[in-house]
Amino acid sequence: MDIKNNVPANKLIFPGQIHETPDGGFLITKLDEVINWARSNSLWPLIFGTSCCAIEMMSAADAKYDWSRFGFEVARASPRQADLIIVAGTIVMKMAPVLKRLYDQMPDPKYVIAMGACTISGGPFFYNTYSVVKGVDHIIPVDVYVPGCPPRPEALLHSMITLQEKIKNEAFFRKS
Amino acid sequence: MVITGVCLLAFLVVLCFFLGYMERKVAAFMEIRLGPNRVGPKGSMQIVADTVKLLFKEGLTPDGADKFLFNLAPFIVVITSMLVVAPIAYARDFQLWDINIGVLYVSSISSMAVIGILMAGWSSSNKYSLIGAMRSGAQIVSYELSIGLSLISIVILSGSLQLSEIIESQANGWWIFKGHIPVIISFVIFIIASTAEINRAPFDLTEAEQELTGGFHTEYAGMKFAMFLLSEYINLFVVSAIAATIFLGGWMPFHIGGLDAFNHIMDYIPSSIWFFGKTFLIIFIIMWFRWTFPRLRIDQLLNLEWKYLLPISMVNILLVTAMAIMGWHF
Amino acid sequence: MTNEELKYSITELLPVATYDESGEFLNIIIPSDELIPLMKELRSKKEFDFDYLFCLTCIDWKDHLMMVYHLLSKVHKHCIVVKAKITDIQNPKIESVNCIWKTAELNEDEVYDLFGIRFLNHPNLRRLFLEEDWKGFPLRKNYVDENMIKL
Amino acid sequence: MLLGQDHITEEGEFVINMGPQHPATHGVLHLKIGLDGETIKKIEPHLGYIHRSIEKMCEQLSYRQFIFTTSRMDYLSAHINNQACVLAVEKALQVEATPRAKAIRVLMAELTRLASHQLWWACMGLDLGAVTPFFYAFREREAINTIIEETCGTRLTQNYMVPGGVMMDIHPNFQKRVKEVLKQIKEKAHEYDELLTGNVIFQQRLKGVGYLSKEDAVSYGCSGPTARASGVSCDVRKLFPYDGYEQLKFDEILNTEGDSWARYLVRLGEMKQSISIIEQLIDNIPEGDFQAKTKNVIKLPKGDFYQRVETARGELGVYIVSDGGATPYRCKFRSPNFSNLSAIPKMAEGAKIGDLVAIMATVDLVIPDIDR
Repeated sequence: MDIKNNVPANKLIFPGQIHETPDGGFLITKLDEVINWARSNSLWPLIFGTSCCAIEMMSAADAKYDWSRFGFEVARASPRQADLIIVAGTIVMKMAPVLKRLYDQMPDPKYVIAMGACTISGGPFFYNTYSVVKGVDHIIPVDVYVPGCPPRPEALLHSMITLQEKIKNEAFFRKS
Repeated sequence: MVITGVCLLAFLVVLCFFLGYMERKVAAFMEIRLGPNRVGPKGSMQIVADTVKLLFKEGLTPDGADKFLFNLAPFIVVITSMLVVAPIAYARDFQLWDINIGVLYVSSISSMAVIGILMAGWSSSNKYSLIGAMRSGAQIVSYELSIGLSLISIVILSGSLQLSEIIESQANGWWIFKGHIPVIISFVIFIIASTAEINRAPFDLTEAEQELTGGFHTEYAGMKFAMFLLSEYINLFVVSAIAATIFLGGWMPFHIGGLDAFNHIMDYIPSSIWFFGKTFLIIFIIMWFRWTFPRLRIDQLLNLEWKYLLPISMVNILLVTAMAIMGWHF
Repeated sequence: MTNEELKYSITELLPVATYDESGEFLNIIIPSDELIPLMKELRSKKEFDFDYLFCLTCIDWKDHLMMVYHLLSKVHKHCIVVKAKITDIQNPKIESVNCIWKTAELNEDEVYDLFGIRFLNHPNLRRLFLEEDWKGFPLRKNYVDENMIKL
Repeated sequence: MLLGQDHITEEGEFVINMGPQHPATHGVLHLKIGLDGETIKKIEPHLGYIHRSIEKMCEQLSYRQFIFTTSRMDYLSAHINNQACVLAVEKALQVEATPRAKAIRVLMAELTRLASHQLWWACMGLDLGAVTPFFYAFREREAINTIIEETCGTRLTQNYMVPGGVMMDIHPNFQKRVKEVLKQIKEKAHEYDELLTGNVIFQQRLKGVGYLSKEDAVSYGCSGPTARASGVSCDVRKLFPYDGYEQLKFDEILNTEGDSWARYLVRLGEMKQSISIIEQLIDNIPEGDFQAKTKNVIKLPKGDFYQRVETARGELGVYIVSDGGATPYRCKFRSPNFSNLSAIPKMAEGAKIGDLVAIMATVDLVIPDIDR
């Protein structure tokens, strides 16, 4: 909205033309806020863990770290009912199509957290391996990366709160 | 009539919000943790957030599914569970529909839920859903018998199928106290069987997460899935309300026959508090089951019904009948 | 039985076997076609009674492949290592020991997957870890994978 | 095509795929199950969904480096896996760890075993539909993890052991904290019994389910609690003692029933034994160095070396073939779960789907250890 006002008409930064984006107005903005509030506070993760990080994910669910405080505890076994897939653990070539399929089976909107070094880049299994996918973002788009091998449960909680922040800035009815 | 109906629906939805919140808090209490406490005061808006999210989630229908049945099933499940709410008496002189065959109505309508579940499982064209639906068919059909028989024991004692008359018959004491051991047995059987009837743990084989990922609702997403959750909580409320009405006197305060002064004091507590107090006590007990017990296996589940609950309730009916004829109850 | 006694008894059974006693276990090195008769004896004879195959693997020595079977007797508490030498590395094959120890079934699947040794009379030989269309056998020394990032 | 042929599907058979993503498989195991109604006719395991080529990697890593890969195999007994590697290297080098290092290793291994069994108990309940035990077991597991973290710096994949000893000395608080945790575990033991062990439904779900005979257990190469529940004496700590286990007093828990209930009891018994081992050692950690002197670049002599240890799930074997260089020529890990998994089709024959979940829970598979 503001870009066009600040940039002189003859000096557009992009080669193409910038279209005027319609402002949502009060009602739609408020509705957007409500939806984003609901979505960010109700992230149901898919029960999906391939290796060590899954144990730390379980730790995040336990009484000490207790992700139920944020409403994350409704872990769904079926991808149809999940909003969030926490890729906890190494993804190998054979698993990649399965993960893609799981992601495709999830209804929109869907979010991905890449948990641990293996999912970010292959991690400890980056060199000299023939079967490891070097980064889960080769397969599915990732919203939040959590480094660590494995990350502590606090780090996972932090990543989920970061994801909440991200969702709160999304636009559902407005076009941003 | 329309206004009443809308009010009732709104009440049910709010009730389900509360039950969902209660379930998560009870679970947290059992599991030595905190439970939702970030969204709204003490986490009370958590369920609202979940519902709004599910409303705006993509409600996809799988490609291989039978689209008509797939979309119809959640409505049938919700409608049947909402129909059962109609004859419940919430307080003194506050009953929407005092049908004269109330008990019969409740038990017949509630057994229709199995159709919706079977429909959901079959039309999903998912093997897990199908197994879940088959299990649910076997389970609900079997446990229907015990529920019916345990309700009949009170029908025999009170001599009426009408819920308001059953409540009135408990003016000098609730049936669970008046009816000696046979009614207590009926009550226990009713609680067990109705837990199975509404597919809650330890009888949640139809949606056994560790075995069938989601059972009959594996393929459901968004609002359609929310309707299954809605019907689950309505069912939970309904069976608890029925148990409270039939065995614990519904809105009837705690009376002891003959002690008029005591009864009079009890009458000062509003009848709706009596009703909801009893109902939520039973709801809490059913939730307590869920978060404590492991799940049964399918053959054990059917054995429990056909080899234990059914014969016991049949013998129990005999006892109750004898008791009613001889006038042994208070 | 001690290693010496084992060696003595096995020499009687199979004169072609050679031995290596440098390690902790007695290693018996045999040609691959002698495997099944020897293994059957080792399993069934009362004085051996090797009932526990606790490790089955293969080593690629570039010019030949070596199947390694670690055996233990739960009764006599003695261990032995049988190594079967497969000289044909282009088309390696060996008899399956699945009929003697059931644990061999999955282990041999694994060896087939990673080394490409075909096991004869195996009930269900398949690629266990990798996809069916995977090219090459990764644990072979001559395996090249252009996607692999070398350290 | 003969190879990779589908051996399980017959005409008209109801086949379901359990996994790769399924809550009961504890990871990414894929079981193809042929069903007759609810009864299982055949099971065919499909593996490799977490095959990370660890054995290939080890061929490029030095003898100090390759230890870390094993922490990621059976991540629940990471210490014990590391112990197997360093023991194999020590055996080849003919170096012996210092007495203090040995005691620390055993303590860490037993703490890991305790934590691992607690996680198993947690998942056991979860698999059978009881959610609450999960939280009770994790309470103690977190306490143990905190202790391990204090000394090793990580909660899960410790990589604490090095050839010749351990990487650093224990934290000054170590002994105090361990005693506190042991006290806590003992005090809370009755909750475990009340929640699951004494529950009628739970017992009914396990008794007589997943029977494995002694002969089959041996033939399938089972080890650990799975085999011991069938009456096979196979505790490596007793049969082939290492790191001073021969001086400690503990029992090998055996049960001859062979069903899931026996496996459950064996594991519960092992937790008690682990506590007793830790109690014997915690006040008797010898003074001295925590690491024996080894060369910076370790080169093993030519030959092959096999070292086995008892992890929480059974016998882990590390088989190193050395050609005299600084890296292993071939490195094979004999994983306990791999063999235990191969017995599952046998155990689950004729059982129900719910039984299969119970069987997998009692065998306690860790999938990355199977796939490596």
